[in-house]
Amino acid sequence: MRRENGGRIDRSRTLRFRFDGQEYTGHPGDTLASALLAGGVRQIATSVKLGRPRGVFSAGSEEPNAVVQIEEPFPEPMLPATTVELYDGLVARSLAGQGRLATEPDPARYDAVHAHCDVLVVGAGPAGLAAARAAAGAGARVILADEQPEPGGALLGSPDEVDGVPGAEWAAATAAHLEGLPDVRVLRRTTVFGYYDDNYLVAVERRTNHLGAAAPAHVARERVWRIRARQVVLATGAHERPIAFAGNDLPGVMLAGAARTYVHRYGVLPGRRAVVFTANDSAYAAALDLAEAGVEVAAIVDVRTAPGERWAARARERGIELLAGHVVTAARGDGQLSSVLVGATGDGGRSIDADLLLVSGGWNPVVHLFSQSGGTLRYDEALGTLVPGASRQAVQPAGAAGGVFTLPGCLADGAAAGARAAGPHAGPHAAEAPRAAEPEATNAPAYWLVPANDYSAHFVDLQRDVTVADIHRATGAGLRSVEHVKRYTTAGTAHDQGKTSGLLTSAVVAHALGTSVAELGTTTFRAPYLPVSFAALAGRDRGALHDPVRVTALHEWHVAHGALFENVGQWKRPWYYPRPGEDMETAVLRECRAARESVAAMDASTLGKIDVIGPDAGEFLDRLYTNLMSSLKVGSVRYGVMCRPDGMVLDDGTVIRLADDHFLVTTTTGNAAMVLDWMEEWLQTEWPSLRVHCTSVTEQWATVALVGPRSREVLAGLAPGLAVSAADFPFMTWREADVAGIPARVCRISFSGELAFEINVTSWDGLRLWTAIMDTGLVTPYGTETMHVLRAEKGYPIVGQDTDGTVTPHDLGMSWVVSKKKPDFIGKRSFTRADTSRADRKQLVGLLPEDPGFLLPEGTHLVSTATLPEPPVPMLGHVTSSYRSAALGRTFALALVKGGQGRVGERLYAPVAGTLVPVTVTSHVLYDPEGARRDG
Amino acid sequence: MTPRPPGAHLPEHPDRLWSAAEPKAAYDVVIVGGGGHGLATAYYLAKNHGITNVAVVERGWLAGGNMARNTTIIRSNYLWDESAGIYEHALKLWEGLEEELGYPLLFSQRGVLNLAHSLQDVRDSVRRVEANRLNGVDAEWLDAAQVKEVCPIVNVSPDVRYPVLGATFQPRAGIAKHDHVAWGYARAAAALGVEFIENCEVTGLRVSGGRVTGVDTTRGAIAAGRVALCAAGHTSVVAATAGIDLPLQSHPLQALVSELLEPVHPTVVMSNAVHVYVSQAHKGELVMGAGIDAANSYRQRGAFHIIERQMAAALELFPVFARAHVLRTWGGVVDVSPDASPIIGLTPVDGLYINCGWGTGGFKATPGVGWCFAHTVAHDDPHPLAAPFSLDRFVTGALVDEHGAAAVAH
Amino acid sequence: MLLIPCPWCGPREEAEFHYGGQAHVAYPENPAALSDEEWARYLFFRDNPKGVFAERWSHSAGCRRWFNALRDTATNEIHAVYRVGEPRPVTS
Amino acid sequence: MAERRSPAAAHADRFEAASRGEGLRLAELPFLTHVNVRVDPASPAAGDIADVLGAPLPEEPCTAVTAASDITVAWLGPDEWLVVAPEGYQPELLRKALGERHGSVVDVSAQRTTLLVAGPHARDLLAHGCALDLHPSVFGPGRCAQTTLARAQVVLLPRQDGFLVLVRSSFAAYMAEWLLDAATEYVT
Repeated sequence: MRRENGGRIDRSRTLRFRFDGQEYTGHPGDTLASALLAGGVRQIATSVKLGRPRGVFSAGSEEPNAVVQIEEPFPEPMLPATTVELYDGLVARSLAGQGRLATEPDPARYDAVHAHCDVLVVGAGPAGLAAARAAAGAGARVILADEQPEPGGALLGSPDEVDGVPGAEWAAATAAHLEGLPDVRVLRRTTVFGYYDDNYLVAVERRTNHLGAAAPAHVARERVWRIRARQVVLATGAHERPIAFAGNDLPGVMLAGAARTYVHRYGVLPGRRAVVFTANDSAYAAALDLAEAGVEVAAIVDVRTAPGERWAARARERGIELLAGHVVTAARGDGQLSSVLVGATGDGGRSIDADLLLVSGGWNPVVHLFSQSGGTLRYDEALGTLVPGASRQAVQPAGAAGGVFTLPGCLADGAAAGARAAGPHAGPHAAEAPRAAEPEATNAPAYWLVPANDYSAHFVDLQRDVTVADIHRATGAGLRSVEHVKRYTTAGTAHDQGKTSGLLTSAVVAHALGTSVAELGTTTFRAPYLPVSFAALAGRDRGALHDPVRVTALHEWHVAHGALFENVGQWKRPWYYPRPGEDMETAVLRECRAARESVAAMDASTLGKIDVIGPDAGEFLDRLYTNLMSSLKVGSVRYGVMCRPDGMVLDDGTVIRLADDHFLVTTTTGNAAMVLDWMEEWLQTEWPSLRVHCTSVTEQWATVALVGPRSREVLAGLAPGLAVSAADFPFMTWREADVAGIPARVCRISFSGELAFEINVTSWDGLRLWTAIMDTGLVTPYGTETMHVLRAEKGYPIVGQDTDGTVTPHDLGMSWVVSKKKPDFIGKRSFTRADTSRADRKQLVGLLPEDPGFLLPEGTHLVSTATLPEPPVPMLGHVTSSYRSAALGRTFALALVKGGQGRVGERLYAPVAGTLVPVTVTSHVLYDPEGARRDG
Repeated sequence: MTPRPPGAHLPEHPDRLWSAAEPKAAYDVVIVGGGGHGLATAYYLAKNHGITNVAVVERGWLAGGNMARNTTIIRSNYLWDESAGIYEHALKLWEGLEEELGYPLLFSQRGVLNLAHSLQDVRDSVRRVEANRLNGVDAEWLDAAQVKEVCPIVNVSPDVRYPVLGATFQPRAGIAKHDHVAWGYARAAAALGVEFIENCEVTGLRVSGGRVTGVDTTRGAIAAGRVALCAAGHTSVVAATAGIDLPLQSHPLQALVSELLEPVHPTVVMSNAVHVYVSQAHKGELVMGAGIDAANSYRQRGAFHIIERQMAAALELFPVFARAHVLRTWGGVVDVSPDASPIIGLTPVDGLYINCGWGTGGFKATPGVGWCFAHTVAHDDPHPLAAPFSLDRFVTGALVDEHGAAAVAH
Repeated sequence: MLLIPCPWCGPREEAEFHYGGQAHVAYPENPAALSDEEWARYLFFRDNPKGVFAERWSHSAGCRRWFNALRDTATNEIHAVYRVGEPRPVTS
Repeated sequence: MAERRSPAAAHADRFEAASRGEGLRLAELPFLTHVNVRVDPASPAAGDIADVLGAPLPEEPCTAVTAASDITVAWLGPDEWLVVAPEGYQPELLRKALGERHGSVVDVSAQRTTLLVAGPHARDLLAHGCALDLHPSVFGPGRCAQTTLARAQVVLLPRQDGFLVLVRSSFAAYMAEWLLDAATEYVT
């Protein structure tokens, strides 16, 4: 039922939409709820448990009833129709409790922004606008966030004036003034939904929802604002409180203030003949406004025997019957309200025909954010509600959020809060408040529940279908905590999170237990204040931007040459380079053969590299590594292992000595950052007297491993100035040379057992070097899989694959890397603990399946018996690495096996897919155990 | 046709649960902490060992700590023999628990998928599956296509940042309704004579001559022959009053829930690599968890960036969740031990027993812990399944390092 | 998201920092001289108070300096930060 | 022989396209010289290095100074600085200034690359992923910060017209993609 005129809607434009298959129209400025009410739709949803019809109950985000499913332009579950701005082409339907997700991916864009301010004002009602104006006037950087499309808050739903102009006009002018200031940001359609430590607040801005299908694709649909505020003013207003009586869930029963909003803001009459049921003065304004707008107000039913004098007089002047000291005992109707039973107390009474019943049990300040901030709440007996108590952060409530319920009061309170928040900036003029008419309100005691014999239709939580009777059942079952009652009945757990029902629930429980709300308390206010979409919170951290993709300087070449990639931490590493028609096995066997028989190259740039510089660098490394590093000669390279203090392997790599006071440490790809942090931690917190500096140079250098018997020949060709013979350039040394005309550091190290060189050039030159190597036409590129095979054939473990945080260097058969000379190093003390020194620890061994063609799955366990006993089966260990070896002409594996080093030659069994595969334990070094090949 | 209202088929709670008790002067056993573990321990003390003069002392409301805050996932597919032993014992008890307690627990064995996103994840997963099988725990390794069959909404496309390479699947795993479980134990224990004292915070342990004699509480002193700690995140604080240090750190762990949605997600999916775990509860809400906050804290609330990260991970795996809404977030305080495994057993103080360090694994272990811890308390001797989790493993080095298998052992 | 006052860089978001657990736990002078129990205490046992806690942080995404903080673990309020080597401040 | 290649070279065209409007300028400034200097600021060595640079090593945290010849010295830590100099600057000069004394001078020119984010929307763009207060009153020329931008660690150097974003080379492609994506609303 649309009024002839009035409201803040644009009647010059008509919007078409569908609801439950029916076509309707509305105007810009409507919500789905106001347009449906204008279209005469009373039932918007069906209740979740009892299947009862439900209508529009409120005019805001506290709506418990009118929750709808959006179907077009894109499905979105469970939105209160009172918060859905109308747009052309909207298709929605009523819900019965469960929403529906789209089956297609959401095409919309979402993003997030960080913002900082001196004063964040939450809510652009009268208090919030006054606060923002005062703070900005004092020179503060201000953010004003409001969930509505236009500022004004309660002013939009009333005819009240501020500074002599209609409130909505004043609000618009004030917002425009604020927006003109350089350091003020006014955020519309923005709900602050979380208040975290250190005045960190998060808000969601709905930027294009209201445009429907016309929303531009490149604009983020929703934006999360991450706001760090020096001071916060919470001008979040108040929610009107329902009263529990029989049938209070019928469509047509509505909060009084909401009805007033529909009339003023949307130009909609929510009914034709109304009864007003109130426990305070505020509903009188609603009654008078509705009457003024043409609604027949049959009666005001006021639970108080002595309503406010002036309001009562005005109602009588208007010809509205006033039933003081009365209550509504029941709302009746078939599918929607048709009559109201009114009595002096309890059940029964006189029936009044009505299609609209306005209810006001008083007002609850919106204290959610204040509570989230860590502030305490105090039950105010006079107001019958919770109000903010002591704050724990730099926050203050203003206006109705702080229990101030008059317009002049809110304006003054807001202005004062804004000025206080601006702090030292505040000038003398800042606190001057906007002016409005004096209030005419009296305090009213809380009124929650109309007494009755049967409470089975007194709804407390409309959305969860929880009645007073349900609560009585919970207390009857022995429950005494409101949290238990909540869980027993599910009250307060619905989409609205109990915004209108929470305190009512506490009141009913308190009543049932003969205690007070103050005594009993309420459930916790948890973030988010309003439901927030997953997509908004995920923002742009999706797909390729979900986590950084780290690539080397050679990456483009690998892509262009058909490499398949393996994720190693954040890095993309070439896994193998299949030629046309090759599967992985074939490609890897070919790459391995090239490395063993000819020459192959791998991009090893991802290895972590750390410059360790200073006179005490050697001593420092001696403490970190299990072996001795200080004895390393300049020009030489040494392999090392680091352990955690508990003795377990942390990382491994090579250390090269560039100068007396200068080492270059390499780490595994995945541990580069961790090892640098590890070094800094020890240096800074334990050994500050050591004169050492560590600098990451991981990406300063591109590294190419050139591997194979012909690698010397290739290097000699590229580096004519470098003496490459085994005598001139021995194993575990390094040289500086120009390679392919590029200044390079070349190390003779090998992770394959073959003759090999590691060539380092600046990452700018990496692609040049690699291209030059490939241009020789001799060199086969290989990836991580081949690298794994080659090193496994040699028994070299990979930290993280052959170790899992429970493995010592001794377990890996690397006692040789553990110094016996050094008095201490990180981890040493742990080796002698009872469990760490056991002889039957799991140790790294090689395994040869008796069928040389059988590839053991990695992760397979080992048992000692040829048949499986009943579970639990004693397990001896597991396969950590398993490959087909071109060099060995068979499959092989590495495994961690209990007492493995003493089991060489033993036959064990690997349960694989229901059969027991016999394997022989061998040394973990299977290829060239004499090390004959490393000199080429 | 009106669709069947969600949740309408769900059973109601019984009309009678338990009565709040006033503390008596003395009990044979005082259990500190009225969460799931405390309640289950009380029940099995009474049921299995005939010890009924028992008080469960709870600082807030019964089962209002981590029991009320977890994501209700139940599984037993742990890597190490010791873990598999106690979690599988728990799972077997879960399978008969509704009948045992006479309470509808909404225990739903819908299976759990633990996703693998890297080649090392795959190795670790196969290792765990094979170990599970040999330990008598049901487990399968599924490739990406099979993952899609079990849970069609998982995005197994290779285009995502960390593609799904496969998953372990434990069909017998599932979820249960946490409040129902707690109340089921409470009701059954109450029927056997156990008393529940709520709003009663233990402020100190009374020790005399190396033996525990009772507890001091905000409602007065209570004498006790034995005291069993089941205080989860607050264990360190309580134990410290008896001079006992524990290798525990308490951290906030967050979870969240969406609005009610039509069924889309038939199982439980967990991913350590992209850090999210999610199931769809009986009424239709998505229940999700993520990582723990790095810093110690007793605030039952975590940092928001962890939630944002969790949502990004969720949408990587489940693009259809984009327009679902986060309805409510909350946090619990989990006590984490150095090897991410629990600590159960005797203490240097006679008659004082600890059960802590469950980290993120506490809910699923509830029946198993209750069973084994009750045995430990009753016999003053660790139950064999609890024995590997003794405090002295930190001295010998015989850790049960579930970190090795999963950075977060949910 | 805490706002942690790095003693060098000033207040920064928690996500820029790496948590280092309890402060003032020195690496033993001579680990070899410790019993297994004593060594286990160093390895694994850390205070876990509900209240003020002296703990270590590293501004890992900033200046990479380690420092100490006194934070109340019940409220997350940081009472003081101080550099490595400085004594624990006295707070009321 | 192929040319040397800067880490964001592949994004040059898209940076240029994004810079065509009024709102933003994105570009890689390739091959700048970056030198990491570690030295006790109170030591004579620090003074000698400052002499070579023509500017003092700034001791106030999170500040940067600009010396002649377009050299910026940014504070990274209490004993750590990053010298950003034009292409071809010789880190050896600084190493010589340090001499045998305790400290370190490490050429890290290829460790990071330098991205220019300038124009009226530069601050808006970075605010999508940087939690620092980038308001000119707080973070203007003369300041510097090591922080995170999106999910990468960066060194930020504000300029009159925008910012220099120094990002690790392996993250350069990610950073470029992130910036271009963040720029969506500012370039169309």
